[in-house]
Amino acid sequence: MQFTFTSEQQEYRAVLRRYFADSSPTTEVRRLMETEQGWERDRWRDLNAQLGLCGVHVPEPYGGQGFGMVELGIVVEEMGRALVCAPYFASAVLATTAIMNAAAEAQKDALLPSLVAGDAVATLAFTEPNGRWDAGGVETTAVAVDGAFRLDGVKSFVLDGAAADLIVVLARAPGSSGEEGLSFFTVRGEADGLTRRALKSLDPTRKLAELTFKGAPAELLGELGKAAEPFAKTLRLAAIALANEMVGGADRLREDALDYAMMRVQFGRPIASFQSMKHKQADMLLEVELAKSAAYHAAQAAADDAADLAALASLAKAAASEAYLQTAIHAIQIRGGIGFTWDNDTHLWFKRAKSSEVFLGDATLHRERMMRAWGHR
Amino acid sequence: MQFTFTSEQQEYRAVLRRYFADSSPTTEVRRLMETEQGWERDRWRDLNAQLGLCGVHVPEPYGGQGFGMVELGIVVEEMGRALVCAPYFASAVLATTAIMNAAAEAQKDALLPSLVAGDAVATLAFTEPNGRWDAGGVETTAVAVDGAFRLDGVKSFVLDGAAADLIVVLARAPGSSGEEGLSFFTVRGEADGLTRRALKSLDPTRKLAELTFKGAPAELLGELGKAAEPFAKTLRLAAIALANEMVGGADRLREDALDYAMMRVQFGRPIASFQSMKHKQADMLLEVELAKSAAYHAAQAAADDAADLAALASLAKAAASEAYLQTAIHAIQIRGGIGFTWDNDTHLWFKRAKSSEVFLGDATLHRERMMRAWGHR
Amino acid sequence: MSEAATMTAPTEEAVRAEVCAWLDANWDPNLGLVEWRNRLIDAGWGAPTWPKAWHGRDLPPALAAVVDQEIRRVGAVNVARAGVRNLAAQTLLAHGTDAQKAAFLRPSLTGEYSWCQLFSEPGSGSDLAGAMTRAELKGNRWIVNGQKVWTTSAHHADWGLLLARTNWDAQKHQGLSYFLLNMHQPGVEVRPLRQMNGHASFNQVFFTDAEVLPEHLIGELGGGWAVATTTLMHERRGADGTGAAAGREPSAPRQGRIHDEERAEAAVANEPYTWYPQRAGRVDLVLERAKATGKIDDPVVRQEIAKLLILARSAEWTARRARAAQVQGRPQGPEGSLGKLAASHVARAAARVHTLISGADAMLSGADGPEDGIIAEILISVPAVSIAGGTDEIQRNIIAERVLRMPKEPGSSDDRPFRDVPKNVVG
Amino acid sequence: MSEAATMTAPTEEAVRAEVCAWLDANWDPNLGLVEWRNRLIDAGWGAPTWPKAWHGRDLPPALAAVVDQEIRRVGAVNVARAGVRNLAAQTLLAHGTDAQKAAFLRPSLTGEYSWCQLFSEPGSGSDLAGAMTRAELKGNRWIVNGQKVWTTSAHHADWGLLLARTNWDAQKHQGLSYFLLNMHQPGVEVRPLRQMNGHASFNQVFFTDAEVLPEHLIGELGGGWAVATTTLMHERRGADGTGAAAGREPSAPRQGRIHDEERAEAAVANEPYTWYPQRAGRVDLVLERAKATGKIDDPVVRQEIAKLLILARSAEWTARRARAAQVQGRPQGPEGSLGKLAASHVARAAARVHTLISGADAMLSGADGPEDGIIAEILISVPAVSIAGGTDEIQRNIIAERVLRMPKEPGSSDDRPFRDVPKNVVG
Repeated sequence: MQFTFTSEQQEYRAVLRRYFADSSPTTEVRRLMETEQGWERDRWRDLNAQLGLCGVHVPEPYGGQGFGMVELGIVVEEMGRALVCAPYFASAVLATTAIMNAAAEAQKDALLPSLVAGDAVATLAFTEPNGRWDAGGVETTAVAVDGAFRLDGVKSFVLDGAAADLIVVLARAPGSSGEEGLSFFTVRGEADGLTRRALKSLDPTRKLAELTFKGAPAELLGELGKAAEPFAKTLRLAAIALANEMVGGADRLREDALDYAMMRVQFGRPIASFQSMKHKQADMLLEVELAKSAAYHAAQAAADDAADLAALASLAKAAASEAYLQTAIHAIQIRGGIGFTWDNDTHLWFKRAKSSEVFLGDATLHRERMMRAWGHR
Repeated sequence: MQFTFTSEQQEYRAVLRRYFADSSPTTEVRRLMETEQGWERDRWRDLNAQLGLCGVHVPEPYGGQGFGMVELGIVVEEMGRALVCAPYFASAVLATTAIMNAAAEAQKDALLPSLVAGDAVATLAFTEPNGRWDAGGVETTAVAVDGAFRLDGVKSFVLDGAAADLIVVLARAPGSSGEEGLSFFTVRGEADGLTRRALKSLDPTRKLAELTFKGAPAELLGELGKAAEPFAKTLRLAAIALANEMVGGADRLREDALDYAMMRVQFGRPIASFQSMKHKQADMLLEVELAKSAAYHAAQAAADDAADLAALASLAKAAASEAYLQTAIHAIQIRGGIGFTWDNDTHLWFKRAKSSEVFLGDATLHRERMMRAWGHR
Repeated sequence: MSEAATMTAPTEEAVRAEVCAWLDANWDPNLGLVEWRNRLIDAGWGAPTWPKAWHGRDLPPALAAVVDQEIRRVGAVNVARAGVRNLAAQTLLAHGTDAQKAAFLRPSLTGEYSWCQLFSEPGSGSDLAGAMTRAELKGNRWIVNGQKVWTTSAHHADWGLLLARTNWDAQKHQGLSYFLLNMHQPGVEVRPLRQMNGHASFNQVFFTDAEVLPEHLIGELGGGWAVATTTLMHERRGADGTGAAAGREPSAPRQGRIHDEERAEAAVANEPYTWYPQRAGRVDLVLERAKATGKIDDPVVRQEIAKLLILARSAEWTARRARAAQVQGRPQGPEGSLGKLAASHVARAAARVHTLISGADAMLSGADGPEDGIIAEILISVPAVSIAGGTDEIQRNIIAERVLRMPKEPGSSDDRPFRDVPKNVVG
Repeated sequence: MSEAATMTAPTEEAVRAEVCAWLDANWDPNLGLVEWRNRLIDAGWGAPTWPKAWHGRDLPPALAAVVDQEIRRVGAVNVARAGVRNLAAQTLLAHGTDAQKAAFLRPSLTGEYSWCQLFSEPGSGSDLAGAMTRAELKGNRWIVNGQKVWTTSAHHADWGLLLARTNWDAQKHQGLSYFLLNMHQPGVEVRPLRQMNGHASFNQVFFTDAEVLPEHLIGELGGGWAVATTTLMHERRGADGTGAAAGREPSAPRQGRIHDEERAEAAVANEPYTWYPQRAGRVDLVLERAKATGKIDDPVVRQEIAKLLILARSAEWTARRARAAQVQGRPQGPEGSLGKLAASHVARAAARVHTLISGADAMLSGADGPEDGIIAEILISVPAVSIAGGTDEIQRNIIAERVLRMPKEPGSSDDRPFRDVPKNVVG
């Protein structure tokens, strides 16, 4: 197991950090988060074209760069740090990973190149209004009507679900339950029988939608009834990616809060010279560094295809959920009243921390998953 | 519901505090805790005679003072504060309360006066090696053999069980389970068929014993098979008393740690002038005062025979368990290396906090009990 | 109330009888609000703890509570005595001249004058004494320039309690003076301050050559900090829940012109506070939410709920211990200063528990969110509890220094002239 | 290791080949311990990172690790390089004269000299520079009087690293000097210091006219603090687990006279540390205990265990990130200074979880207690983790000031002559 980044990886991170700092200042984040879609297609296509972000973890044959989870982790960490408004997590992380895990060769050839190029934006619809983050919660059904599949059911909390061109949907055979009878399907965003409703999100930088399928035409993705395993694998990698995105945001919050404390004067001295502030900053550093270690370790474990990846993925997500929110709470507190105002940028990350805390499952859920994955019962 | 102590109650507390400060300095605590019994019969009889402690909550007809749980709470709080080494909790709180709740009139007349006078020392044996703090954990059985009862089973964690003259035992009819078939019995400390073994306790100021009954002769206390309700009531009052004892110890630890911080110099200034120390002391004050409020409120609720007493008793014990241990941890930390030495007195309270944390059930158990008692399910 | 008063305090029965008799004779729901309040004030029942000379009866808090109780019982309206209005009155009673008391106390109690507090500034959050708003005497007017922030109700206040710097060569605390500033003048601009939860319950107030009359200086010139500490002491009592909050309790909907007038007054006064219950964490919603979502059956969630309830109840009982001691007239124990810090813990714990209970729904707000958006508002409002009215850190300093008598940090006494003290640059 | 060295560092393969060849030719388990170690020292394999001039080979840590690896692989004994012995050697390498290096380095590596650290005093716990033990030059001897505390292994140490005050008129940090003190002399009395868990792994050391030779002054007279900081820096590295701890790893039981000698040496050296695993919380016992008691099925306990495992694993990975960066020769990131603080959190969490798992049994100790008393020893030993070797508070100061570059508190630079600085009365 490797515990440092290679110099190439560090160079890649440095390039991304500079790029996102220039292209995604908070003025831009604020402008985009006020739009209904939350991002702009042209800007996104250009940005992706210049950095090849969507293909970082996709093999070359499909137009990708053929790197692995460590590099993907670097991309999402830097995006989380700059709060980049883009459909990256939905399309490149969730949908692309699901396709790579589940699809037949021909389908990969057909679908991946346009996603990698950023010409098409996809998402993954699996959770339903019951809010469960596992296969067991899936009630949407798929029925074959003279050779073509039709979907019925409701998906919710679908990331960028209102804007995506292509939706990868997890559905089940009528009468099946649990891990049985699950299949992936693809549905066009504009398909008949599909109604999309944007949900009002606490975190304006992360757009969610509710998708209602009423006999919506769908194409089978991969093998019929065999989606459970690729879905589980997709969720693991998504949790690892999210954990890395989250520690990026947490580290940015921590650094900005430190800069503020160094600059802000109270009682005739910088507040950074108050012992309680120094101890708080030390505690924040510890919590964020521990969460970073867990996130980096999980990404490396994914690259190495470690046997206990499921446990390490849940460990990383649980650690990131606690650390990001706690750091955000401190970051506001350190600024006092200013930190609670709309014009101060801190709340942008606070709200991202809050939605990330529960997205893909909260810390309690992932701690229990970790224990089970390690066989502790 | 009364939220302050009357001036009489405050005066009573002041008298006890002075008395225990004189009669139970830590030199005396250290001397007694090294003895096998942990207290001395003559000293105890005298102390009780002068203050009438054992009868504070016992009605006058039985030689008591006829006060209630609030006054009992004051006594145990002050004892916890001074770490008085005496069989008070076992005899006056556990056994006496059980007798008052369960015994027939004639039995009260026979048993209470000598306990109130301190001539006899009793205890309550209910928990068994399975460590459960409820009726369901009782496996010891009582069988009537030509008119006389005989007990078989093992009781553990029995407070002052090795020294008590009289043991009130909770046992059940063979074949019964749960709340059914439970009865109280009294067994002489020197009875045949009873083997008493002192247990090595983490807290040397609280002596525990394991009692093995092999056909030990016992007298029925109260009604046969009807002990469940008086036992539950006894446990509630015991939990409230323990919570009050605990906040007494916690408050003493807090005050001593504050005195130390005011006196101790580091880096050319009293450590009390360091902001992190000031904040820690403020947090300690908050936690202890909250726990005191819960303990006082529960004692008052017992005096008022409040409908949700079971919930309030568990609330107070849960709050005290967390606050006492946390305060003890801080109290050692504040003193640095000195606080970890044997010659420093802090560890005496730390160990009492640790044993009190789990005695009669830990915070997790009592939080769940509180929720059930309030009907939240 | 004065020492003498406590000694000669009448019995509870006597007070109750007297106020009841008076109410029988005088209470009439068809009176105008101001008209009725003037009657209460003339009789001294509106502010019973105040001195007899100034609309009061020198009654101890315990007996004043009896008076308020009876006024509520008969369904009568009370005087306007809540919030900043109370702070202004208490400050005037302690430091005002007779002329100032005569001019401002009665119209405050009648509700004709409403108030705002002009202490905090962008450059000095916790460090109130670091105020940089300047007041300069030009001719027979004080000319005020600068900026204040976190000003509740500034947009409809008639008068402001202003802390301004009148001497830049004195040490920080010595250079301040305390004024009453007329908010209705061209030199005063009030702008709402939007917060991260979308509400704008505070304002920024900008002074550009705003004017203050010389007779509206409270206390000594350069003695403003002493006056301000009186205001702050009463504000903290309010925050601790140990202050007299009688005026604040909402009266049940009743008929009569006077009640309509009172409701209109309350609507304006309470408008900035609609989200305050969410800021406090809405512990009251936790159990019903847990039952509605079925999370009440989850042992892990049950533990977290229990921890929250234990914290909230213990905090409530601690506040009641403090009030009970105060009502008994006994010296308040340490429990009195802990309320605000405890409230921060309760609110944060409540936000955690609400998140645990709501799960994925915690990501949604507005009409899509649980409880029609209330849960989301809790989650993004709670961070304000540990900041507003003195941060947790400041509260801990206060507890350590005033309750535990711990020494100040070295270097905390800064005797440089204020103009030489490092300051924040505010844009 | 010197800059020059890193640039001309040989390849891993070359080093591995060379040390293997040398071991083939020289390793013999029937040699005497000192005899063998002298061979290692002569060849420079015992302390590969040390300069060539002083028993080393100027190798970077990464390559030194390879050497230690090979020595372990062939089952050979290594030099004595652990604990205070290493601190003494590193301090001498940095500040010693050639004569001092010649006199002390080799016998330390052979194990003939064992060491203890005489820094802490009862009156100055966290404030090491506040040492009040005095050294006065009388004739051609330094005469030492005073008291030290928390001295591990003082009862069998040959030499002590002594920080003593030689000038009371200088500012605190300027009045200290650093000496090597011979522990085998009448003026030195060592008393064991019993702790709350019953162990006595530390000592108090009393000096009554103890003597030090002039040539055993390390560094400048009055320059003791600079020397001490070198010692402390290496001690902290050890605590962070980022230091070279090769010497400490216990070698598997092997045959041969030399191994018996080494085991005897280790037995003495490790005796004070038997409870240290309990002090750290024994995370390794948590799962088996939870399974043995059945608590593993309790969802609430499972959450607490999971929190502990996440904390412990994350801390472990953080330390490995730091080591990896160090081995790569890259500047160590912030993760390096966090180990000790993280260890405190892990230990406290472990004690909580062990209590939760043991329930009523947590009240019992010794033979009656769970795991034959180990659990009880955990519960009463954990409080030492956040104190020994620098309290959590000191660690936070260090992280804030050295890693985050936050300013010192005002008034922390105290330029009074030490005799005028307030001190604790000890006696």
